[in-house]
Order: sequence, then C-alpha cells, then structure tokens
Amino acid sequence: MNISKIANLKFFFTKTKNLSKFLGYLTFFLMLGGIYWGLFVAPSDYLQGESYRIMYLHVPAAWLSLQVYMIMAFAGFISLVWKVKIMEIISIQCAPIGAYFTLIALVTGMVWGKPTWGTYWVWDARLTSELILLFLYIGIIALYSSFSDKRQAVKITSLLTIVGLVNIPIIHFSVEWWNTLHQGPSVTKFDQPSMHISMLLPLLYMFVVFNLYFVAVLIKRVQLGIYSREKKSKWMEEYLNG
Amino acid sequence: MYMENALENFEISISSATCLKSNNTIFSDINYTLKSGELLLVMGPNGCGKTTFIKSICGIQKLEEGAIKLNNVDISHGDSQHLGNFLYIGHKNSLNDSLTVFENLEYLCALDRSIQNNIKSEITRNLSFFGIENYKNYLVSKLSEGNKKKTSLTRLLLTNKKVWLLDEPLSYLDENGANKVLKLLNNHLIGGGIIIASSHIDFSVDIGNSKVFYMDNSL
Amino acid sequence: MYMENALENFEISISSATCLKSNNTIFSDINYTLKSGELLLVMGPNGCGKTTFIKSICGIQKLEEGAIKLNNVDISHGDSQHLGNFLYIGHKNSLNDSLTVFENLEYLCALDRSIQNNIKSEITRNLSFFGIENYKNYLVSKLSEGNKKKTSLTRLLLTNKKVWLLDEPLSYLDENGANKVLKLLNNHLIGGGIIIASSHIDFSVDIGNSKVFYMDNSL
Amino acid sequence: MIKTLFYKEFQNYFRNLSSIFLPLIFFFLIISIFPLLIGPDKVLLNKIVPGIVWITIIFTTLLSSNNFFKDDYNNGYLETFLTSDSSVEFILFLKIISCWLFTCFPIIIFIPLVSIFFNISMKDSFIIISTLVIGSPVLISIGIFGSALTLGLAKNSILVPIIILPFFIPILIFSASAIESVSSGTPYEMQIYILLALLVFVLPTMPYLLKYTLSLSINN
Amino acid sequence: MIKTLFYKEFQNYFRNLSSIFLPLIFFFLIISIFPLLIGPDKVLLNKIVPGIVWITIIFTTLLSSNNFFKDDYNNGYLETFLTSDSSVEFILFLKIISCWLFTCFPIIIFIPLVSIFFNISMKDSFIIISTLVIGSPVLISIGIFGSALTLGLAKNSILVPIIILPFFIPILIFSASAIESVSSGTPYEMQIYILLALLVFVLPTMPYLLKYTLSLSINN
Ligand code: HEM
Ligand SMILES: Nc1ncnc2c1ncn2[C@@H]1O[C@H](COP(=O)(O)OP(=O)(O)OP(=O)(O)O)[C@@H](O)[C@H]1O
Ligand SMILES: Nc1ncnc2c1ncn2[C@@H]1O[C@H](COP(=O)(O)OP(=O)(O)OP(=O)(O)O)[C@@H](O)[C@H]1O
Ligand SMILES: [Mg+2]
Ligand SMILES: [Mg+2]
Repeated sequence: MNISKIANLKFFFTKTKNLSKFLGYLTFFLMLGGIYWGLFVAPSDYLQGESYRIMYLHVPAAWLSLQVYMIMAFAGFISLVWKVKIMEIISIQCAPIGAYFTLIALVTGMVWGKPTWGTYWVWDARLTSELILLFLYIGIIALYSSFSDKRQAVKITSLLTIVGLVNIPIIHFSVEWWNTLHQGPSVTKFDQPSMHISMLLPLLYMFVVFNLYFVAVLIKRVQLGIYSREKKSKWMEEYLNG
Repeated sequence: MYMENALENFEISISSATCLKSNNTIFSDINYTLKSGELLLVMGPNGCGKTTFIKSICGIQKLEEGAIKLNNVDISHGDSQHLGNFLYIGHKNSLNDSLTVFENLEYLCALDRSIQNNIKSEITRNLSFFGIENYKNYLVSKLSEGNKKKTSLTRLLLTNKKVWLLDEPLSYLDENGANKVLKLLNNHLIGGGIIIASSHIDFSVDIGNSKVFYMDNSL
Repeated sequence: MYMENALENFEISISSATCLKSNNTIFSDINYTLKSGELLLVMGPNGCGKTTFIKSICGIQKLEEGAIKLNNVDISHGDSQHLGNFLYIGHKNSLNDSLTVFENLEYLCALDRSIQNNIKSEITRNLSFFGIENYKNYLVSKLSEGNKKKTSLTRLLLTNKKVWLLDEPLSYLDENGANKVLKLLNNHLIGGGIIIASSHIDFSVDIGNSKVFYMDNSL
Repeated sequence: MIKTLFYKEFQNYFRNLSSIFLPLIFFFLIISIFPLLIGPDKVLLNKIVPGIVWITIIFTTLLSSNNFFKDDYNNGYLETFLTSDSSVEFILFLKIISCWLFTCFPIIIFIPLVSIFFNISMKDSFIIISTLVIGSPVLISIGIFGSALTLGLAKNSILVPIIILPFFIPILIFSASAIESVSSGTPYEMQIYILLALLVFVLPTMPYLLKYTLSLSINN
Repeated sequence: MIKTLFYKEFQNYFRNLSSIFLPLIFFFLIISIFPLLIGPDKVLLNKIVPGIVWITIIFTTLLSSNNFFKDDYNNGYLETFLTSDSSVEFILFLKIISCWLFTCFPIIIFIPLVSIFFNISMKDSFIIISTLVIGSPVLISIGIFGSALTLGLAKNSILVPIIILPFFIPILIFSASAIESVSSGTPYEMQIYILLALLVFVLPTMPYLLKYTLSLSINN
C-alpha cells in the first residue's frame, strides 16, 4: 500500500469538511446580492429593455460550462500521467456540475432568445455546439457509469475528456466562423463606454459568484466521491467512528 | 537490449510484486529469480491469481508495486524492446475464428520479430508436430477445442523468444498432445530458455530444472 | 413424457448415429444403450468428435442418420418435452459476462423446468459446494477461468434432470474441484441418473457403473 | 419462472438506469446534426422533420439489433436456451419487446418535445407518433431477425443493414403516406390499418421464425 | 513482416470480394429511403443531397467502427498484439486505413454517379467529394477510438455513437460550410485547410492514442 496516495484522499476528506459548508453559505448570500445588483441596480438596456438582465445568469453560466470542462480535462490529465488519486475523483465529479451549467446556459439562452430573436431556438453553430457540449458531458457521465470498476472508469473517461477538449475552441470561435444570430447587438454595446462599466461590473461579480458556487459544489461532490470509494477502508471507518 | 544468443547469463527476477484489481489485492510481495534453463510452475486453487501473475510478467497486467527485471533492467513499465523476449500463451488462443489455421499462425508470427526465416514453409513443416497438418486450411471456427489449443501452441515451435509464459498449456489437450508439450518445454530449457507456466497438474517431475510456486491467497 | 420419479426403467439408446459436418463424416454408426445409474465416458484424441457426439444427443447437433431413443421414443427430431430430461454443460459456460454469478445461475435455472422450489435460496446454499460463495455477487467477467467453470457446474446441484451431458467437466478445475465433480457424478448415478461425459482423463475408475467409449476417427 | 425471465431481459437494459436515456440522447444528437448539414433554413427543416425522426428510428433499430444474439451465441447460452424445456418462443418475444421498450419507446415519448422545437402542429405530431408506435416494433423484429440470420458469420457490420433495409420499405411507405395524408387533409385511416395489420401479423409469428433460424445457426 | 500484416488487415475485408460492394449498396439503400420519407419533391431533395451523403457516411462509420476491436479482445489477440515487439502503432494505423478503404472509399468514388441522379453540378459534386475524402478518415479514426474506449463494457450499441458524435460535429460544420460556400460562390479554401489540418493532426496521433487506450482496456 502506498501511504502517500491514501493519505492524499484522507487529507482532502478530513480537511475540507467545514470548508464546503462555509463556501455554501457564502455563495448563497453573494448570489442574493448579485441578483439584487443585476435586477435592480444595473441600468436597463436601451435596445432590449429589461429582458437583457438574464445575461447575468446566461453569460457566467456559459463561461463556466467551458471553464469546468477545461478543469475536468486538466484534472483527468494529471490523474492519468501522475496517478494522483484525488484528481481522478475531481475530474469525474466536475462532469455533472459542468453539465448543469451548460443546461443553465442553454435554458437562459433560449429564454433570452425569444424576446431578442423572436424564437427560442435557431440552429446556429454557437447554439448547436453548446448543445453538443451538453451531450459530451452526458456522454462522459454515461461512459463512467457503464463501468463497474470505477478506477478503470476514471482512466477511460479521462481519455475521452482530454480528447474532447477540441470542442472548446470550436464553441468559443463558432460565432466568428459561422456568422449567425448569436451575440448580436448586446455585445457591441460593451464597446460603448457609457453602458460599459455599470453593466460589466455586475456581470463580473456574478462570474465570481458562479465560480465560488462551482468550488463549493465540487468540494461536496468530491467528498462524497471519496466516501463511496473509501468507505470500506480502515481510515474512513476510524474517521467516521471516532 | 534484445538478447540474440547471449543466453548464458540470462535472468529474470521478480521482486516484491504486488497486484491490485478493483482495490482487491490479488497477490502481494512475490519474489522469485529464474535463470537460464529454469522452469517456474505456478500452482494453486482456482482464483488464486496464477493467470494474473503470469500476465503481469509480460506487462499485460500492470503491477501496483514491485519490479520485473530482465538482467537487472526493470521492464515493468513496458517498453516493447524488452517485450521481444517474451512469448505469452494464455487461456485464450489469440486465434481469429474467420481465418484458417495457417493464416492465423502466419499473422501471429508476423508480430514476432524473433522469427527471421521464411515463415510459410516453417509453419507447414511444424504443423505436423502436434498432428494438425490436415487442418492447415481449416477455418479456426471449425476446429475442436483441443485442436485450437494445439494450433496456438504451435507458436512455441516457431518462435525464438527466450522466455515462455504459458497459462495452463495442457488444458483440452489429449494425452499425446500433453506429452508433446512437455517435450517442448524440456527442449526449451535445455536450449537455455526460461519458462513460467501454470497448471493444475504437477508436471514438474517430468521437467529437468523446475521450481514449484504454490500460490494460495484466494478470496 | 416428463419422467417425474419413474427412474427405474429409464433408458437411453443411441442407434446407428451418424453425423456429418460440411460433408465430412464426424462419426458414423454409433450404437449404445445406457440404463439408469450408468455413465458413458467418451474418450479419444482431439478432434475425434466427442463434443459433436454429446451435442447430438440433446439435439443441438442434428444427426444425419440414426436415432436417439428415450425409453424407446425417438427424440432426435427435438421436441422440447423430451428435452426436459437433459442437462447439457459444454466447453462454453453459458454465462453472461455482464451479470453476476448469482444472476447467471438464477436465469439458467429459470430455463430449467425440473426445478420447482425456491431458486434463490437454493442457489445461495449450493454455491458453497464448490467454495465460490464469496463470488456470489461478482460479475462473471471478473472470475477466473476455473471459477467460471465451477459456476456453471453448480447447475448440477440445482437441477433435477435425469440425463447429464458433460463435455470435459474437469477442465480448468483445481484438484479439489475435480474431486467434487466426481462425487457429484457418483451421487447422480446412485440416484438413478444417466451421465454421458467426455474427458481426456480416464476417471471411470472412480465411478461406480461406467462404460468407456473410445472414439477414434479423427481426420 | 416467467417473472424471473421477464426480469432478466429487462435487467440487461436496466443495469444502468441511466442507459434508458441513451437512445434519447442519440436521437437529439442526430436531430441536431441535420441542421448543421442541411443549413438552418427553418422552412426546409420543418418539411423534413418527420423524415428525420423516422431515419433516427431506423438507425436506432439498426444499431440495437446489430449483433443482437452475438454474445449469447459466443458464450454458449444460446445452445442452452434453445434446447431448454421452457417456452423458447415466449422468451424470444420478451426479448423483442424489451429491446423495443428500451430503444425506440424512449424516443417516441419525447417526440412532442421535438415537435415544439420544430414548430410541428399537434395533429402532425400525433400521426408521427402513431405510425412510430405501430411501425417501430415491426422494424425491431425485422432487425433482430436479420441478426439471427447472420449469426454464424464473421463480423460484418454492414451486411445486416443491407439484408433488412428492404424489409423496412413497406413500413416506411405506409407511414410516410399516412403522415403526408394528414398534412394534406386526405384520409389516412387506411394506411394505419395496413400498418396495424403488419404489426399484428409480425409480432406473434416472429418468435417462431427466430427460434427456427437460431436453431439452424447453432447447428453448423 | 510488414507486408504480411498489411495483407492481413486487408484480407479481413477481402475474404469475400463481394463485400466491397456492401457499403455501396448500403449507401444506395439509404439514399433511396430519403425520397420515401421526405416525398419526391425535386427541389427539396436536391437541396439536402449533400446532407444525405454525409449522413450516410456518418452511419457507415458508426456501423463499421462499432465493436471494431471486440473480436480481437474476446479471443485474446489484443493481448498478444499489444505486448508484441512489432510496431503496434503502425499496425493500428493500417487498421484505420483499411477500415476506411473498405467502407468509406467505395461510397466516395460513386458520388459522381449520385450527382447525376440528383442533378448536382460538377463543382458542387467536386467539393462534396473533397470534403468527404478529407473528413471521412477522421470520422473513422474517431469511431475506432470510441470502440476502443468501450472495449471493456458489456454490449451497448448506443453508447459509442453518443460518445463519438460530438466529435464529428467540427468536421461536419467545416464540411457543410465549405459546401455551402461553393454553392453560394464565396471562398471555401479556409474550411478545406482546417479540415486538412484536422486530418494531418488526427491520423498520425490516433495510433498512439489507440495503443494507450487499448492497453488501459486490457489491463482491467
Ligand atoms: C440557447 C441559446 C444560447 C446558447 C446555447 C448560448 C451559448 C453561449 C455560450 C456557450 C457563451 C460563451 C461563449 C464563450 O465564452 O466563448 C455565450 C456567451 C454569450 N451569450 Fe449566449 N447563448 C444563447 C443565447 C443568447 C442570447 C439570446 C443572447 C442575447 C442576445 C446571448 C448573448 C450572449 C452574450 C452577450 C455572451 C457573452 C459574450 C462573450 O463571451 O463574448 N446568448 N452564449
Ligand atoms: N476486475 C477484477 N476485480 C476484482 N477481482 C478480480 C478482477 N479480475 C479478476 N479478479 C480476481 O482475481 C483472482 C485471480 O484471478 P486469476 O484469473 O489470476 O486466477 P487463476 O489463478 O488463474 O485461476 P484459475 O485456476 O481458475 O485460472 C480471482 O479471484 C478473480 O476473481
Ligand atoms: N463445420 C465443420 N465442418 C467440418 N468439420 C468440422 C466442422 N466443425 C467441426 N468439425 C470437425 O469435427 C471434428 C470433431 O470436433 P469435436 O469438437 O467434436 O471434437 P472433440 O472430440 O470434442 O475434440 P476436443 O477433444 O479437441 O474437444 C473436428 O475434427 C473438427 O475439425
Ligand atoms: Mg487462470
Ligand atoms: Mg470437445
């Protein structure tokens, strides 16, 4: 038995118990503040009126859907190359969270699309590739859950995740390669300094809050992941009993 | 470090080999050293880990800890140069059902760099050793279980590899076939090779220079 | 004509059985009669047709000529009523890799109408006969070769079928396992059953009432 | 006994409960590929949606019936199964039903959602669903039959589709014609009746046909 | 040695010489199903032909790469192969190439014929063929990678398509965009270059990725 490897998981499990709780409460209150800022303080848009405010959910969620994927792939890579156990768990536990952000980006995008584009859905490259990202997340989760041997499962899914990185630039640059509906007037507005700061600041704030939320959920999920993998091990029994 | 004919000092050492599968320890801390001309017969009850042990020597199965050394060079991280010394024949025959006996052997030999001479004539010649020359152009799917085994064991006659890893080489064989295998093993040892084999029948008495390793850590 | 407990006059007769495969005669004109309590041990070199012969008795392999009679009723045209008397365990284990040991046995038993009582508890109880009770909830893909065989042989303990057809039942088994199989065979014969088995090891000496049928018409 | 066998056929699919969603995701993937390939022209897309739905069902059928018996054949279960004294035909029937239930059925129940995506009218979506409910079990049966026919052969992934696609044609013709009739307001009952007749004929006879085909395959 | 191995990969497909025509027949079957499902409207059909061709190629890829290594895995050849001292990567490369040569290639060379059927201009048909020639080897590679990933799993015919379809999207986007550009007269070179870059990147790296994936799969 390699003690350092076990200790690794044990360290994380025991040290982060309170951290995740603290982060959970923190994000909750920060989120309330952000919603207030975005909905009531920020000025309304001269073109879209009030409907643009969904941006404060849509854009951070969309950004995180990409960011979480990159973190997941990074953790997967480390777990494959250096066999760091904690990274295995982090990598796979990112997947449901990422899928969740992707779903939020899709739903808020659709809700936003109705007033701005007059339809919930168009088949343009940005929208389609974001939908595909959701499928990629689901594929990764499905592949993972198909294996009965979870150590094997992590190795295989990490490979898939890393290869899947190619989709990230495609989603990001899709608007440039396929000039269609997405990101029309709302983005050009960022170039106008008058509206810029007052709208951008709450957006950045929400982005930070979403990130905190992600970290809080991730830590909780990783703890559960460690528990389900190590529940039969000695240190876990000792820890839970004593 | 492909050892052409320098058989004299050839040595395999297995040190503190430990293997895990889905968090179960299959075996732990196995230490053995084998020199040219020696056979290690792995015995033990079903499920004790014989197959896993043999697979771990040629790198099909990764070890959790420990090392496999070939003349003091650790090969447990699998580089194909050193794999050139191993021939593994396991429970499964590596035979493609939709190819003939001859074609199967031809392709298996093409993977084996230790074979230099004309494969085709060699195969035809050696099929008669186990008496399966009449099946040469049979599809493998039409062979009986024992004849499949004989086909895959014919590789032993063709290869020049130094270390043979054989997992229950006698299974499904008739008496005659089994005796021929034992003869082959003896010849290989005399030629300075090394053999690691598993079996439920203790054939070490029929073999010159052999050790028996009795595994017993079944669940 | 499912023979509940009327074992006394039970009889199988094989008359002038002939089998062709892709126009090759595998065996021809085999005649045997077996009564309750008798074992027929089919022996012979690889490829002589043992497997084919055993398969032809329960109708997996169709005969070209001849008849298989159960108490003088010809069953070689395969109706499932009479198949109710046969249990066939061949080279292959009939085990689904992605189900557990327990589930596999459960489903195999569900196909077997001779089993009337509570299957689940019976299976759990009988797994310990071969000492594989710890593998009960293992996926079959994770078992060792011998333990797969033991799993499929556990069906012998569960079934009430009268005629057992066993193709090399001892292959891959450790010594202990093989002895247990022989014990089972003996018990079945004592209970009035009939067994037709193939093997490369002549175990007829260990069995009460046995005939050896030496096939030899290999290609 | 029957209960256990029933359960078994289902368990194969149920082992990962999440895997009932897989056909659905497959469906959405295919659906979202079409606009990429054909272009996002709404009018064009709307016209071909029923076709896309049917194509997806066809491919789901091809993929899920491909090598349907291969594993059972390789591990010897088929021999045990076919020479057992239980009701082989009934179990084969269960196999067909459960294959349908876990591949086509999840897709069909999500068609209303797709209809919203593509602005398809209730009436049209209803007839698409009806033809699918009646037609897809027949497709699955034919697919499984195809895989039984090619059981003894070496892996050939394209052969089965080629064998069975011609048999799909009648069902496709009547379904397409029913959908067409509804959108053009002409009577469509006739086509539905023919589809129903096919279903009623194929489903009960297929297990017998399958049993015979399989017993030829194991006796080679 | 290399010659023998080369020959082997080809022989798998060549054993029945007739089987090179199978992908072709499959292609024509699919092509002829579309008018059935969409209706015989010529203008509509012409518009979606490039899409149909691509869909057919996608499904051919899915079908032929599904369970690509399964037989070799089951009979133990994969273990022998991966631990041999021959050039494993090179043989894997051969496998990819030969799979492409016997499934996608026959379809591609018959596209001019299809173009005549559907009144597609030379220029359009040329760009369809170009994108297919460049894109389909990448699709095949990805498909084979998907089957390597799922090697250790019980049969699940839908999982592989779900895993790999997202990776097809980039290729589809650029191909469709190139085809679109040609018919609308805008420059298309950029897209072709991107496709070429993908091909040049994927084909040489895939054997290494495959070897790694397979060696993880056999070591379970
Ligand atoms: C279902 C529909 C939609 C989806 C799937 C979607 C998806 C995305 C994604 C993935 C991003 C992140 C891009 C990146 O960081 O590279 C994004 C950003 C953004 N989206 Fe959407 N979106 C949708 C609808 C909309 C609508 C209707 C609007 C407003 C008209 C909109 C406005 C924006 C803006 C302003 C950004 C940030 C721009 C930037 O990152 O440069 N989105 N969206
Ligand atoms: N993926 C796995 N997870 C957990 N245990 C496993 C796994 N694969 C194999 N095992 C266990 O490893 C043990 C060793 O298996 P192995 O095949 O090496 O046995 P063996 O000695 O060759 O037995 P036999 O004589 O039956 O061939 C078995 O008990 C088996 O159940
Ligand atoms: N389809 C076929 N066409 C022609 N010959 C065949 C076919 N299938 C099997 N055979 C031949 O039938 C013979 C008998 O095979 P069988 O499997 O019954 O042998 P066996 O006695 O069981 O051998 P073993 O001891 O090796 O298991 C073999 O020689 C085999 O090659
Ligand atoms: Mg073993
Ligand atoms: Mg046999």
